[in-house]
Amino acid sequence: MIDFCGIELAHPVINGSGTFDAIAARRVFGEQLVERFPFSAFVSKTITLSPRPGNPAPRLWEAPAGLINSIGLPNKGLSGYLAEDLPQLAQLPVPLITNVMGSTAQEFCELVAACERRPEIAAIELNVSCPNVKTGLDIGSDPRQLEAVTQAVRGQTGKPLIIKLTPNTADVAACAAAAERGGADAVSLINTLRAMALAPGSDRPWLGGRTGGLSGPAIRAVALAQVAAVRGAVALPIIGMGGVQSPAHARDLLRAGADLVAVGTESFRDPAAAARIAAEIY
Amino acid sequence: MIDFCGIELAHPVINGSGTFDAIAARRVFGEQLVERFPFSAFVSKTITLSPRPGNPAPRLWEAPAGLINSIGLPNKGLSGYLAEDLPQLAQLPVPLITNVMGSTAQEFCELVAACERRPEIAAIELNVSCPNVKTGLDIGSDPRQLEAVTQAVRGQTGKPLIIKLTPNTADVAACAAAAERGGADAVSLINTLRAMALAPGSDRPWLGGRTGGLSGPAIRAVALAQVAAVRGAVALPIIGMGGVQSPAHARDLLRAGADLVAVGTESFRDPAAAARIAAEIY
Amino acid sequence: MSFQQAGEHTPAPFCRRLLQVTANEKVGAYRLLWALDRDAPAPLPGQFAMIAAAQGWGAGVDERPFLPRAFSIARRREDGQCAFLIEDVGPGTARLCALSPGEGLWVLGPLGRGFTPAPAGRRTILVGGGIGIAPLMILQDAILGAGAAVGSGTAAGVGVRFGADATPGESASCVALLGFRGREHAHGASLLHEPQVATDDGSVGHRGLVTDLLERHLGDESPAVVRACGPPAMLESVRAICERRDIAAELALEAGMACGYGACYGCAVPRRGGGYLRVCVDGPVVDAAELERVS
Amino acid sequence: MSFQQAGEHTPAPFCRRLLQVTANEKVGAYRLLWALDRDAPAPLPGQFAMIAAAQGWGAGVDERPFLPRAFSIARRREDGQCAFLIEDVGPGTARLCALSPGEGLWVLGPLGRGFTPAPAGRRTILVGGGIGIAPLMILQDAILGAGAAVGSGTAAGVGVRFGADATPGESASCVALLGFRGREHAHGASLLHEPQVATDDGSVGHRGLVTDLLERHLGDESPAVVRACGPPAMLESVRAICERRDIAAELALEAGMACGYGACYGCAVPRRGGGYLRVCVDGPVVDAAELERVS
Ligand SMILES: Cc1cc2nc3c(=O)[nH]c(=O)nc-3n(C[C@H](O)[C@H](O)[C@H](O)COP(=O)(O)OP(=O)(O)OC[C@H]3O[C@@H](n4cnc5c(N)ncnc54)[C@H](O)[C@@H]3O)c2cc1C
Ligand SMILES: Cc1cc2nc3c(=O)[nH]c(=O)nc-3n(C[C@H](O)[C@H](O)[C@H](O)COP(=O)(O)OP(=O)(O)OC[C@H]3O[C@@H](n4cnc5c(N)ncnc54)[C@H](O)[C@@H]3O)c2cc1C
Ligand SMILES: Cc1cc2nc3c(=O)[nH]c(=O)nc-3n(C[C@H](O)[C@H](O)[C@H](O)COP(=O)(O)O)c2cc1C
Ligand SMILES: Cc1cc2nc3c(=O)[nH]c(=O)nc-3n(C[C@H](O)[C@H](O)[C@H](O)COP(=O)(O)O)c2cc1C
Ligand code: FES
Ligand code: FES
Repeated sequence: MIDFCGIELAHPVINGSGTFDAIAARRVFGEQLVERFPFSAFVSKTITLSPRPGNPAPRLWEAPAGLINSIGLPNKGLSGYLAEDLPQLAQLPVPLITNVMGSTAQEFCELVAACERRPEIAAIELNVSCPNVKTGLDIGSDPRQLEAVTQAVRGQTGKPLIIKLTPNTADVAACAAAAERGGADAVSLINTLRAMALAPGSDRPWLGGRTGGLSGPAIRAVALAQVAAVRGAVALPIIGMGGVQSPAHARDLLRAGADLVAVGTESFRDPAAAARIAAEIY
Repeated sequence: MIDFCGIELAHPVINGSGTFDAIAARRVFGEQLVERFPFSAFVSKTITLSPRPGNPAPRLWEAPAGLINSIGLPNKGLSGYLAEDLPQLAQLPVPLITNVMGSTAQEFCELVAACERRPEIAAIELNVSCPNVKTGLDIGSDPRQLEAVTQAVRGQTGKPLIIKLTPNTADVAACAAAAERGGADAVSLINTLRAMALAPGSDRPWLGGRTGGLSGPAIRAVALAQVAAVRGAVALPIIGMGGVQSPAHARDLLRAGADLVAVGTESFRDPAAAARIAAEIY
Repeated sequence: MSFQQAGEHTPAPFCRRLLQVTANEKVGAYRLLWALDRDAPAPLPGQFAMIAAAQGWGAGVDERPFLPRAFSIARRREDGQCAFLIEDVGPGTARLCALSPGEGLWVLGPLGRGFTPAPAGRRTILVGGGIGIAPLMILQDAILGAGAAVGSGTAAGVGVRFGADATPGESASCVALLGFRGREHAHGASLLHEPQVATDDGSVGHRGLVTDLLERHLGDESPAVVRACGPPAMLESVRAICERRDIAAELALEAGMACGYGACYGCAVPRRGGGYLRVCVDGPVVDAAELERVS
Repeated sequence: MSFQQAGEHTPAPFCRRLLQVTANEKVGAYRLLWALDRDAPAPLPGQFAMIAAAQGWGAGVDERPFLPRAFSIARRREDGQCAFLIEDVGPGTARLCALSPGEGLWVLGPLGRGFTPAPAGRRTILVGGGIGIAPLMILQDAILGAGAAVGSGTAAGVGVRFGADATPGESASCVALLGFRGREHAHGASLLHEPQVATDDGSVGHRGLVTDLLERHLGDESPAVVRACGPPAMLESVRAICERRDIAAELALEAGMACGYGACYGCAVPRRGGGYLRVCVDGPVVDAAELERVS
């Protein structure tokens, strides 16, 4: 058993937000999914205050050893999530981490306050890779903003608070330190790298959302560098992710300083990838 | 013929700094290299004021669809370069761009002033992916510092001045705009992404220099996004690079806003890659 | 006895399986790739699998493929032999088309929602374009097989779940209308029973669109339902025709997919009335009424 | 007539070439991969090539290999057939070991600096460890062939440039000392002429290190030079032995390489007196005196 911010986990492998839909997977794979649930905790996809349909198609582009996605955070909105999804996710045999995103500190507080009231939710992860409406940059890329948001949210919850850092920044260690100062209980990284593809033979972006995020093996070495940098700067538990495909990759992240490891894109290639990785992680 | 900052180039494909040693290649391939020189301009590897031996071995790690290098800028230093290399590079059939790096504005100025005096040098590229001694961050990742350095250097030369931006920043477009304000004639991007690998089965970094830079196909989609972002922010000519392997990749960068394209890692797989790409670029 | 519920699906084992390729047959412009999949549950016609070669997946153009690729289960025998019909259009399909018997194949599935049987007394008109004939092969196998089914839970001789509760001997009628680019592709027609063919260049069958054949068939005969798969323009045309004539149609859609089981939200297509459906879990077979248009 | 200059090299064509694999022979733990390379200039013994499979390069463990790999040219015939001796130690060598005749191979080379002939009147002692025997094969071919050379510019029957100016009939003497892990690897000894073998486990020949054999040979006989290739610990041991006895030695080094032609500065090894040399252009064969130690 692993203790992560006071939550007991059977092994150190969880999922990356937005890369596994346990409700859809249960429909597809039936009760096997629950019986052989691959992750030691389940992270929901990002929830926003209002429902979002997501970005127009196409939403995917296959890159060398990776994937660019521009999904656009489709979700039912906070109340839809709480009413429809949460009861189903509560049936999973593992603790639930709800990932939320706002475009202001105010919105983040509202989301977190609502999660605070639901006992089914074991921990809350903030996705701060959201553009600041004024600057267009990720809120999470500026240590000052990030500290302020974390601090504001911290007041709303006693549950473990995880900040999912953005990798699109000059100094991820400084951002992690800001999250720590703001009162976070843990940080997770890396989210996808800002990337783009053009439609073959044209000068139009391929993705309906124009730009997207790069994930998968292509970013693994960047993830390792960022996790090591963050470990050098903060004492907080770290959830490391980015391109993990095998037990060896997971161990590398743990050795670089992560406490848990998340599997994202590799689950697309094999839904049971995380179980395979967890089984051989030590 | 292409006009790049007043320099005439036969086609839009040049090399990335530090990825082709024309002097060594001439020894290896003989006069064929000169007769069939693949690049329309030759960019030197980065030159510093004092000689540098480079980093301890190992310096390379192969990543999925890419390469991590931690070469450490070995070079003969400014005076060694001017005395020994420049006469040989001047024999190449294309214009010469000299890439320099300092750790202060003062050092940059000294390097650029020396280049200004040599007619063999057609243009000067500043590598600003060098850690600021105080912050540890790349000088080029902070728009204010970058503008100041560019401005200082601008006073030293009438030759075309190219700023090679760092990709390890939250806002590459803001950095490009800072270079433009500082008086740059062009920008080039992307340099390598900060990355790391552990020695198999250990918790020691594999690379002698601990961290390194990721290049090759793995970063192509990041390069495209950054080039498009910079094109949206400045009117300067852009040299685009990152994972170019084929004419299609080069065209993508041109369509995203680049004026020239540089080939780096792909030259390692085939020394004549750039010639192949240039031949079919339109 | 009732047909299975519309939109029902066979649950997939929760793990990709390593199968062996047993044959790779050239059929004109296509390849029919056979693999032995003994342990998998019988698919519904229209369900698909995510597949990848066990070796050599990732060394094609642009260092691709990386992700598995979606393919309709095109044929299935009771012994577990299943076939995929593949057209080489890029690095993934190129690698699959080059597989030899004995090589390994990763397969996840059966996935998605399949076709539903026509209500009693209605003909099924199959409309296929190009590689879109793949799911119609297994659907036709099931419809023709269902007529002789004896309550085994699978259509007789065919390892497919479909209309298995139909009264034994009650023969379902079905016509296949197939459109191809030209002669090379039209060889695919040999994979269906008594098809009617159209080609763009007139080299085989009717010169023109497969929807010309469809209009002709809908013109005068008995009540029918339509089951279609093909390129978007063809499907849109089928959809519009059936909407105009108020004929129930099911369309098997395509979309770029990363996962095939609802995890990535990458396979979105616009749903009538707003929002998106995920082709992998809400489809690939959808009721034409769910779409405003196919694009 | 004089021998070629120390450190001379054959210039390589400025482009990688697509060759065809002509044979892939199993030799114990190794593979001897033959390809036809008609247009390339004859290599010097000790030169290497950067090679990559034309298909399936990039789909191994960790989505590798990506870059080409360095291999000694191990054998070369006058008709342009050349051989690489390969040990499967990772994704690149695994793919190369699996190549079949007819498959394509990208080759860049010959690259680097080769061995130099021994001065007149000196024996050459070849010391090889494991896969390090590869460059000694072609070196021995050249030395033995050189004895019969008739000024053709290449050693007779062997498509190699080496000591070709030696007086015809003047026979060069050469002994090959080879060390292996065990029996499986010791099969490699069959690739050299009259080798003396040591194995770690004593399963073949002397039980112990190849350097034991070297010390024995240096003990009592006529003046010699040493030419060695093998794992770093062995090379360091050879270097130290030769330094102590003041015997000229050339060592063929290895280092991780991205390019093989001096472009990446990745293949650095420390040079005696400070700084680094690039194995690909300053080596792979270096005078032992250039190194403080091999690590
Ligand atoms: C449910 C379903 C069932 C299917 N059934 C079959 C079947 O039975 N038989 C069959 O042959 N095919 C079938 N397909 C289509 C098949 O999945 C695709 O042809 C296949 O994925 C193509 O892969 P590729 O690597 O060969 O080519 P890719 O190059 O990946 O795809 C070809 C097309 O994708 C786009 N594209 C190009 N580059 C990229 C990139 N880097 N990233 C993303 N998109 C890109 C372009 O539009 C291009 O034309 C089905 C698809 C679905 C969704
Ligand atoms: C001049 C020269 C001549 C050579 N001649 C021969 C020859 O004749 N025959 C022969 O068999 N070999 C020869 N080699 C060695 C050969 O080049 C290597 O064995 C080969 O490159 C290994 O590639 P791989 O993909 O199989 O294994 P890799 O996994 O690439 O390499 C194996 C070793 O590299 C390290 N490594 C592991 N992962 C990585 C990574 N991701 N990036 C970088 N390093 C990693 C580890 O130390 C591992 O043990 C020669 C090398 C040189 C430099
Ligand atoms: C299709 C897709 C959707 C994602 N959606 C989210 C999301 O909703 N919220 C979030 O915080 N991260 C999201 N991510 C990022 C992943 O959680 C993870 O940080 C990233 O993919 C790196 O891990 P990987 O390389 O293992 O995929 C998404 C990634 C992918 C590929
Ligand atoms: C081995 C290696 C050495 C490099 N050295 C330098 C350098 O000295 N100065 C510099 O500005 N960029 C250097 N770069 C960065 C390249 O010029 C280029 O920006 C980067 O590799 C991306 O292009 P690519 O993906 O085509 O290689 C180096 C890259 C590599 C791989
Ligand atoms: S393919 Fe991933 S959700 Fe449909
Ligand atoms: S391998 Fe690139 S410089 Fe030697």
